[in-house]
Amino acid sequence: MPYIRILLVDDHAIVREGYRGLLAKQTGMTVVAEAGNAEQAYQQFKTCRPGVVITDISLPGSSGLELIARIKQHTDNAKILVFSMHQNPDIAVQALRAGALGYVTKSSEPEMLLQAIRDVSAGRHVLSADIAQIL
Amino acid sequence: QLAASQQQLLAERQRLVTKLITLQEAERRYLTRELHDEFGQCLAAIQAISLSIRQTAIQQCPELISETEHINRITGHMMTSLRRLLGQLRPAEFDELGLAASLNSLVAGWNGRSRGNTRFQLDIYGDCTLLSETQAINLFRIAQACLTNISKHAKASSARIHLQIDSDSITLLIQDDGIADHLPFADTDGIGLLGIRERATALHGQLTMSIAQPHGLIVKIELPASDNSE
Amino acid sequence: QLAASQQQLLAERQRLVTKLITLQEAERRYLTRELHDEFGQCLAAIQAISLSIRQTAIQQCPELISETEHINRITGHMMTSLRRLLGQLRPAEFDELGLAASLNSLVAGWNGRSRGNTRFQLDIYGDCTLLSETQAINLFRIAQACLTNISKHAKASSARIHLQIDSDSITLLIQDDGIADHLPFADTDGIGLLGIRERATALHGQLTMSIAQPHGLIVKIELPASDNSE
Ligand SMILES: Nc1ncnc2c1ncn2[C@@H]1O[C@H](COP(=O)(O)OP(=O)(O)OP(=O)(O)O)[C@@H](O)[C@H]1O
Ligand SMILES: Nc1ncnc2c1ncn2[C@@H]1O[C@H](COP(=O)(O)OP(=O)(O)OP(=O)(O)O)[C@@H](O)[C@H]1O
Ligand SMILES: [K+]
Ligand SMILES: [Mg+2]
Ligand SMILES: [Mg+2]
Ligand SMILES: [Mg+2]
Repeated sequence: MPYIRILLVDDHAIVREGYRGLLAKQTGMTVVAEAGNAEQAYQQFKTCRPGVVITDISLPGSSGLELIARIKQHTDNAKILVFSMHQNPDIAVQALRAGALGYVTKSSEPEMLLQAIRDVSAGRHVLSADIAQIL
Repeated sequence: QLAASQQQLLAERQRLVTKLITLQEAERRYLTRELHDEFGQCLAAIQAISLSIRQTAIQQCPELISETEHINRITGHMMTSLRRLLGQLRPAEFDELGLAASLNSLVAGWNGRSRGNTRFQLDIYGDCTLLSETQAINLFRIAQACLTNISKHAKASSARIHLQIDSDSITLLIQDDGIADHLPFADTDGIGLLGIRERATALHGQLTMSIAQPHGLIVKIELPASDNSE
Repeated sequence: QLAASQQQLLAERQRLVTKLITLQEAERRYLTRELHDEFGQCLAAIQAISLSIRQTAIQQCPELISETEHINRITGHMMTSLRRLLGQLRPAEFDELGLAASLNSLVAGWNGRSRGNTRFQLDIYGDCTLLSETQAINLFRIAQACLTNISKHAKASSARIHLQIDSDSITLLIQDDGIADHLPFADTDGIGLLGIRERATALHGQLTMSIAQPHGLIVKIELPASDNSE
């Protein structure tokens, strides 16, 4: 099975560190790069060409929504999964409109994120249960 | 002379009211940020590590599985409390999505809780992103107080929230078809309407209340587009 | 007639100020409770489980040790944020220990941060537990504002906080030997003193300010012992 190469974007080092360990343990996944803001993330995306970008919405400076649009503009078939505290459906809709394939809230069980990474990597849309329910 | 010193007292009290409102919004904003950005993130991280431990435990040390599940139950519970607190303080996405989306969720929330059977309808004309942060949060609080009043007092079957942002002025109009049939209302010890007036004044705006045909309350707030409040 | 409608506006604004202060204290109290009782307890529980996992891991699965340490770092970090938030909202021990203990920590805090080199001294006569919850929190906020003012404006070498609870009246007196040498103070846009006066009024009490010999400010609040505020 091919490795899913992941770029992890979150301004919270604590979150990145927590998920880095979990992702590293998964067979078939590897975190190839991390970024703490949108600009760094965009640069990392261009150099590393990850298979899946996991991004937060609230980032210092330019937001995750803008990052999604920018990445999609650069690589139309980029696979992006949003991982955010925001439970508001309007945010999820904006993220999907900007080109994200998936939206998972940080209140979801972490298993949900793992499954979502596989789905998005395979080109499938995915929403966490709390968001799907409201939409 | 009495009038003059009264005038001064009046001005001081108004300044105090404006500051109290401003400080409270600042406190809520700060708390929301801390809870949303700090606590929420940390809980997510703990959940991830706990799952990671569980995965290893399943392979190598099954007796630890139940303890990792226990951690998960606790973090889940904290996440629920956190969301509840955030909802009470300030729309979490206010800073990200702004006034329009927050009014949308407010109205959706009241239409969802259809207990009172009032249907709320929201129309926004113009670009909410032109508003200052102070204008935006105060207009939101005013709408919040009016919707609460409608569901609490009006027995209305429908209500309309109309926000219009023009180049020189901003108008928020909230109208219901409920039982209100004359003004002023009898004195209560409520502070919803007083707060609305003071927020309008703080934004250098005007509050007008009137009775709809055949009955119901119309609350209208008009502000200058430029925000000269501190 | 102008005076009459002004009179009414004045009364309304005062009611609003009192309510705003009361509601804010209630909101803070609620948040403090939630954060302290809910979050604090949950974090403690997570720490305990994580320690238990570590103990098993040391014996049976050493590769998990670092992950339990990671959970501990995060809960430790959350505990610190939580304490900071609680400290900003309301003295943590206010409900448990009451006014006397909270004033003690307040004064100890300022004496610790001896940056300004003012020595604060606290004397309490009588039984603080006779005060109502509203009297207690408002007297605390008044003292807090006065001490902040002294450290910010007075350049005093010493200050005294004197609280006396008699059977029919309560007196809080705060005196410094700083630079204040005449009253009224020039207008500022601060709200500390306005807030103090409004809190005193809300408690049906009196605020008197005067100049000490040879200089310094004396703030005196006198309340009736029975609390007739809502
Ligand atoms: N939309 C409405 N329809 C009918 N009556 C209303 C409406 N809005 C306000 N009122 C009347 O005006 C009074 C004052 O409203 P206000 O919001 O100031 O206080 P409250 O709602 O009673 O209390 P609080 O807002 O402080 O919780 C209400 O008690 C009610 O009698
Ligand atoms: N103990 C004091 N000694 C000397 N001057 C004082 C003292 N307390 C207050 N003042 C003067 O009175 C003014 C008003 O105080 P007040 O607490 O109302 O506002 P502030 O401290 O300037 O601002 P805020 O309290 O809103 O942060 C101060 O700016 C200061 O000039
Ligand atoms: K791996
Ligand atoms: Mg973030
Ligand atoms: Mg009301
Ligand atoms: Mg002050």
